[in-house]
Amino acid sequence: MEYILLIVSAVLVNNFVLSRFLGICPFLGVSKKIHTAMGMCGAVIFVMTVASAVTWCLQKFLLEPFGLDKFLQTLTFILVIASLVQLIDIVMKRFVPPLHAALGIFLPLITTNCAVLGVAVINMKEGFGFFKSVLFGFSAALGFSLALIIFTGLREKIDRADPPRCFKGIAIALVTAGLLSLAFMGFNGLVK
Amino acid sequence: MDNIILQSFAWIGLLGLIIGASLAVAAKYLAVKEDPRIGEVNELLPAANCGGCGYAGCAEYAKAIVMDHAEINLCAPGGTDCMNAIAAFMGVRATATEKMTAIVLCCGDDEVAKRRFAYNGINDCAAAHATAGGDKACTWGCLGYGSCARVCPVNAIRIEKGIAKVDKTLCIACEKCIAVCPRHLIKLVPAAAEIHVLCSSKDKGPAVKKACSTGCIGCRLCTKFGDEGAFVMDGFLAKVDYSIPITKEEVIEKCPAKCIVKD
Amino acid sequence: MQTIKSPYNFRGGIHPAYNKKLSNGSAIESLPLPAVLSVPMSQHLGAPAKPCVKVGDEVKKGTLIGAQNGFISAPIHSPASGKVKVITDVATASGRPCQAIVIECDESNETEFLPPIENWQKSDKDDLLTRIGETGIVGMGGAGFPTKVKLSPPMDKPIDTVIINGAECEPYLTSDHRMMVEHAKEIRIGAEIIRSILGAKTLRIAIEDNKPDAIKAIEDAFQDIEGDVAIAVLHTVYPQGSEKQQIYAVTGREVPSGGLPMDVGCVVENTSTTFAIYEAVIKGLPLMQRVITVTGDAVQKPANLLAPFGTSYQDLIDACGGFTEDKPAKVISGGPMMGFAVSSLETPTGKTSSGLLLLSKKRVSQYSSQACIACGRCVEACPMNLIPSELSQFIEAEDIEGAEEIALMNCIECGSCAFVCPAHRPLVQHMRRGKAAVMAKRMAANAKG
Amino acid sequence: MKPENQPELYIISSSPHTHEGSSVERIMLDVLIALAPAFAASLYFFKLDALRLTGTCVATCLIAEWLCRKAMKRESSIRDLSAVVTGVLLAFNLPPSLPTWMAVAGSLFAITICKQIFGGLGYNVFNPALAARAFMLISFTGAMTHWSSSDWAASLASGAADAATGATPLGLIKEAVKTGASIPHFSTATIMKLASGNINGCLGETSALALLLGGAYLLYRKVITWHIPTAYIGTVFIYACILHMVSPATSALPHMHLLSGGLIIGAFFMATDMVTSPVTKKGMLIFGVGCGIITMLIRTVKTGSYPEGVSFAILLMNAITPLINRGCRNRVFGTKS
Repeated sequence: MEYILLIVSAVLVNNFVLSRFLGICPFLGVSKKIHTAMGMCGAVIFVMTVASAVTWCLQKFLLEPFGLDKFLQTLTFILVIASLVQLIDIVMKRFVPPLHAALGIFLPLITTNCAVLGVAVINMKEGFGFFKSVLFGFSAALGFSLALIIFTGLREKIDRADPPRCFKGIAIALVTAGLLSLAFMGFNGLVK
Repeated sequence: MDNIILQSFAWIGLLGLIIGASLAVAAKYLAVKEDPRIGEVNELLPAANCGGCGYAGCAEYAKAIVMDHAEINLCAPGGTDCMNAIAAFMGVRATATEKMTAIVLCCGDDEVAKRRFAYNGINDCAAAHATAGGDKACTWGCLGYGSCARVCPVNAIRIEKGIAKVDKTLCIACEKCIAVCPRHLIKLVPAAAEIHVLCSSKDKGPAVKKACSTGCIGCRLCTKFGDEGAFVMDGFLAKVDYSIPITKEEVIEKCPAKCIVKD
Repeated sequence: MQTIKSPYNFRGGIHPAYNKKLSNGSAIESLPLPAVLSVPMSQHLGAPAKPCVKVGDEVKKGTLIGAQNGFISAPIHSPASGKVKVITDVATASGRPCQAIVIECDESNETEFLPPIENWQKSDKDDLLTRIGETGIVGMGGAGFPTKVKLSPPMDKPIDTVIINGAECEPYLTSDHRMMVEHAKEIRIGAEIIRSILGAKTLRIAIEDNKPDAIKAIEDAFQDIEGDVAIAVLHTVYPQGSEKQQIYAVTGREVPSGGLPMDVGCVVENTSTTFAIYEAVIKGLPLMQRVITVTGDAVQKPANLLAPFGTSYQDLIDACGGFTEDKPAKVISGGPMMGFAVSSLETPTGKTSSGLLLLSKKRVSQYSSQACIACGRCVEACPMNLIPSELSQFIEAEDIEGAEEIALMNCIECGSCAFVCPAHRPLVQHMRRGKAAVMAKRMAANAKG
Repeated sequence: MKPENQPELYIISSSPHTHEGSSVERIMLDVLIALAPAFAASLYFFKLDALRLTGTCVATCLIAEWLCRKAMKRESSIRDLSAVVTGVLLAFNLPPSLPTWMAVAGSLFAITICKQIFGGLGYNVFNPALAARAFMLISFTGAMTHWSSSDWAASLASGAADAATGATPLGLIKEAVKTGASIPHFSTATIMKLASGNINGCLGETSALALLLGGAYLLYRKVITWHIPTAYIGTVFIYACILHMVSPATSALPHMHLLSGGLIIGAFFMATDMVTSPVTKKGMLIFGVGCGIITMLIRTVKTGSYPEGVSFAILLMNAITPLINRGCRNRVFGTKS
C-alpha cells in the first residue's frame, strides 16, 4: 500500500512537472509530436530510474562513509547523471538514429534536467531505501511522462489554434501548461 | 580542513576519471561516422530554416553541401556573405548571385479588375482557384486571398485592394510564395530592377479588356518605345527581359493599359 | 420478383428537406429545340473528346462530332441537325473551361443513328459493349464514368449483383424518379442487357421509400421477370444513392477502402444510364439528350425537361417560365448536396446534368470562417465514419500527412458534414483541397520513383 | 471572406449548397434557455446575490470578449453568445456571498486567459468557466468556500457539524471523513431540499430539479447527447454505491453524491461543453467515466483538500480530450477494425 501511495503521489499529486515545476525544458521542447514525446518519455524513465539507483549507491557507499555527503552530493550527482545521459546519447545515435534526430538537443539537455537531479536529491532528503529510491525515481519519471503525453495532446490541438500573433508558439504553450497545472491542483492533498 | 579539501579533490578527480574513461570506451565502440564539416557548414548558414534552398532546413542543406556537393548559392537569406563563407570553407568557387526579390505580376486590384461571381468559401487562393476556376474575371490575375502572405516567413507580402504586393526591402527570395500561388503569378526578379510589366494574362486584347482595365493587351508599344530588347512578347503578353537595363522610362507613359509600372 | 425492405442501413447520413414536391408530379416534357447548342467535349470523366468536325460542317442528329480520346473517355454526338458555327472554349458546370462545338440548329431534323440490335439476347456480349461505347454512354448519376469501362470488369473480379440505382437521394431532383414512373419498361430491358453483359445472377432495383409511385411502376414492369430479381426499398436518407452506401444497404457488403464496387462483386448503374443503354441497343440512339429537373424556389414552373446536350441554362429557365420575383442568388448544376454552383446562365448542359437548381437568397446558406467547435455532429453525419472536424483542422493547418493518416482519402464529398455543421464551415471544400494536395504529393512521388 | 463588391453576381461556393439551419448562436441560446430554470431557482433562494453575481459575470465576460477581439483586430464574436454562456456558468459556480470584484477577476480570467488567448471559441482547450473557477478557488480560497448559514443546516438530524458556520453538504461530509466522525445523517426532508436547491452551495448548482429540467431541454434540442451525462452520473453513482456498501459508516449515501455539489450542472452543462469534450460517442463515454472517477476520488479520499471535485475532474478530462479523440476514432467504412 505504501508503495502504491508513493507511486500515486509521484505520478498525480506531486507531479514533477505540474506541481514541482521540474523538467520544464523538455516538457516544452519535445511536446510537438506524440512519437517524439514517447521517445523522450522512454529516455527520461530510463535515466531517472538508473540515476536513482546509482546515486543511492554513491550516497550510501561512498559519500556517507567518507562524510562527503554534505557538500559533494550535488556535484557528484550532476557528474554521474551527465555521464549517464551522455551514454544514452551515444547508444541512441548508434541504434535508433531517427529518434535521436527527433529529440535533437533535448537529449543532452536531460543532463541538466533538474528533474533528474531533483529525484536524486529528494530521494536522499526523504531518506528512502534503495528499492524505494528506485521506485520513486521510476514513478517520478512516469509522472513526467504522463504530463508530457497529456501536454503533447494539448499541444497538437493548440498548434492548430489561432492565437494572436504575439502568443503563437511557446507563449501559448506556456499558458496551456499553466492551465494544466491548475487542473492538476485538484489532486492537491490526495496523498501526502 | 585540508584533509577534506584534498579528499574532495581526489574524490571528484577519481570519479571523473572513471566516468571519462568509460565514456571514451563507449564513444569509441559505438561511434557513428559523420563528416564533421556538416556541423561547421551548418554553423555558417543563417539558421532561418526557411526551406528556400529546397532542403528541409539548414541542417539538411549543410549535409547536402558536404555530402552531395550541392550548389552553395541556394541560401537566399544568407546572401553573398554566407555563400562566400561556405565557399572559403569548402574550398569551392563561389558563383556570384544577384540579390533577387519576389514580385507579383498582376496589378488588377479590385478597382480595375472585375469579378465573375461572389466567392463564398475558404480564405485561400488554391481553394478559391479550384472553386469554379476562381472568382476573378481574369483567369490569370491575383485572387487576393493571401495564401502567399501567409507562407511568407518575413511578412513581406500584404494584400492591398484585393491583390498581393511584395515589399522588396523585406523579401528574402525564399520562393515559398512562388510555390503556393495557384496562378503562378509570383516570379523572382533582380531586386535592382525597377520597371516591370505587372500582368500575366496571355489572353487576347479584347478578352483582357473585358476583365480588367490594366491588363496587357499585347499592343507591342513597349517593344517599340522601350530599350532595344528590354521588352519581349510572349504571345499577347509583354514581359521584361531583366538582363537588359531600362533607360527609356517613357514606356510607362506609352503603355495604353498602364500595366508597366515603376516601383 | 419480389419487393424487399432493405435490412441494412449505413451509419450516419442526414435527412435534408427534400423539396421534391416541386417537380415530382410534373411529367417529362420535351424542350423545344433551342436555336443554338454548344456541346462541350468533356461531359464525362477522363480525357475530353476530340472534335472531328470543322466549322461550317453540316451535322445531323446523331452525327459523331467528338471522337473518343483514350481508354477512359467517351465519344460525343450532335444532339440536333444543323451547322457547326464555331468551336470555342466554354465554361462548364465545374467552372473549368472546355472546348465546345457550337451548333446552329435547323428544323430539318435529319438523323444519323446506328442500326438497332433487334435480337440483343442472342447478340455477342462484346457487340453490346461496343454499342454502349460507341453511343457515348457514361454514368448519368453525376460522376460521368464511361459505362463501357464499368461494364468490362477484369476476369478476376466476377460480378454477381447488378444494382439499378433509383435512390435519387439528392434533394429537389426528380429526373430519375420521373424516368422510373414513365419508362419502367425500358429500364427493365436496359437492366436485363446490363445483367446479361456481366453475367450477373442477381439484379436489384434500389429505390428510396419516399417514391411509392416509382416502386409501383417498377413492380408492374418487372412483374414476370425471371431469376433473382427484386426491388430493394431503401430508407430515405442521404446519401443513399452513393455507390458504396447503396451497395451496403442492398447487399450488406462493404466496398473496401480505396476499392471499387467490383471488389465486392457489384456494379451500380443509374436509372437514366440504364434507360440510355436501352435506347442505344434497341433503338440505336447515341446519347444526345437527357431528362433534367429544373427546380428551386427562384423558378416559375419547376419541370422535368428532356433537353439535348449543349442547351444553355438560360433556355431551360425560359422554358420554365423564367425566374420568380426572388431572383436566384445561386445557380446550381445538379442537386444541392453535390452539385456545382455556376456563375453564368450561358453554361451548357451535359451528360451528367441531372438538375438545374435555382435558389433565392433566403435559401442559400453562406459558409463562414468560424472555428470548429468540436460538436461532433459531422462525425455523426459522416456515412464513411470519418472525423470531418479533425480532418478539416488538419488541412487548415496544412498538415496533409496528418489528414491522410486519418483516412482523408475515403471522403466521398457527399456534404453531410457541412450540411450539419453549426459553425457553417466549408468542410467539403477543405476535404477537396486536402485530397488535391494528397494527389499532387502522390503524383510527385510517382514521378520521382 | 470578401465583401461582395458586385452584389448582382451569383454566389459560388463548394457543395453542399444547403444547410440544416443550425448555428453556433442557436446552440448557445439553447444552453442559455436550458439554464433559465436554474437561474430562476437561484434567484428564489439567493435573491439579489444571484442577480448581482450573474449580472457581473455576464457583463464582464461580454466586455472582455469585445475588448479582446478588438485588441486582436478580429471580427467581434459577441453575437455567438458564447461569452454569455461562460458568464452564466461561471456565476453559477460561485458562492452567493462572493465579493463582486472577485467575480470580475474570474470572468476576465475566463475570457482572456482561457479562451481568447487561444484564438476564441473553438480553439480553447479548457472550459473557460471551469478553469476560471479553479483559478478562483486557488486564489481566493476563503471567499470561494465561505457559505452563509441557512436554515437547512439546522434541520440536520445529527449535529456532527456546527450549523452556525454554514457549509455545503459535501463540505460537512468531507469534514466528517477527515475527522473520523460519523457521516452526518440527512433526513428525507433534507434530501427534498437538496433536490429543490434550498441548501448551501454555489449559485446555480443547488437545485438539481431545475438543472435536470434544463438538461432534458438540451437533450430534446439535441444540443447534447446522453453519453457524457449518463456516463458521468452513472459512474459517480456506482462508485458511491460500492463505497457505501464497503463501509457504510464512513461514506455518504449515493444519492447525496448525486444531488449535492456541482455534479448535475457539471454533467449536463460543463462536461458536455462541445469544444473541450471528445467528438465520438465512444470518446464521450470514456470522458464521462473519467470525470466520474476523478470526481469521486477528490470527494472521498480522506486527505484530499477539496470537498468537491467536479470542476477539477472535468478540467483534467478536458486536458486528455485530445488524447481520447486520437484513441477513439470510428472504424472507417470499408476498413477492418
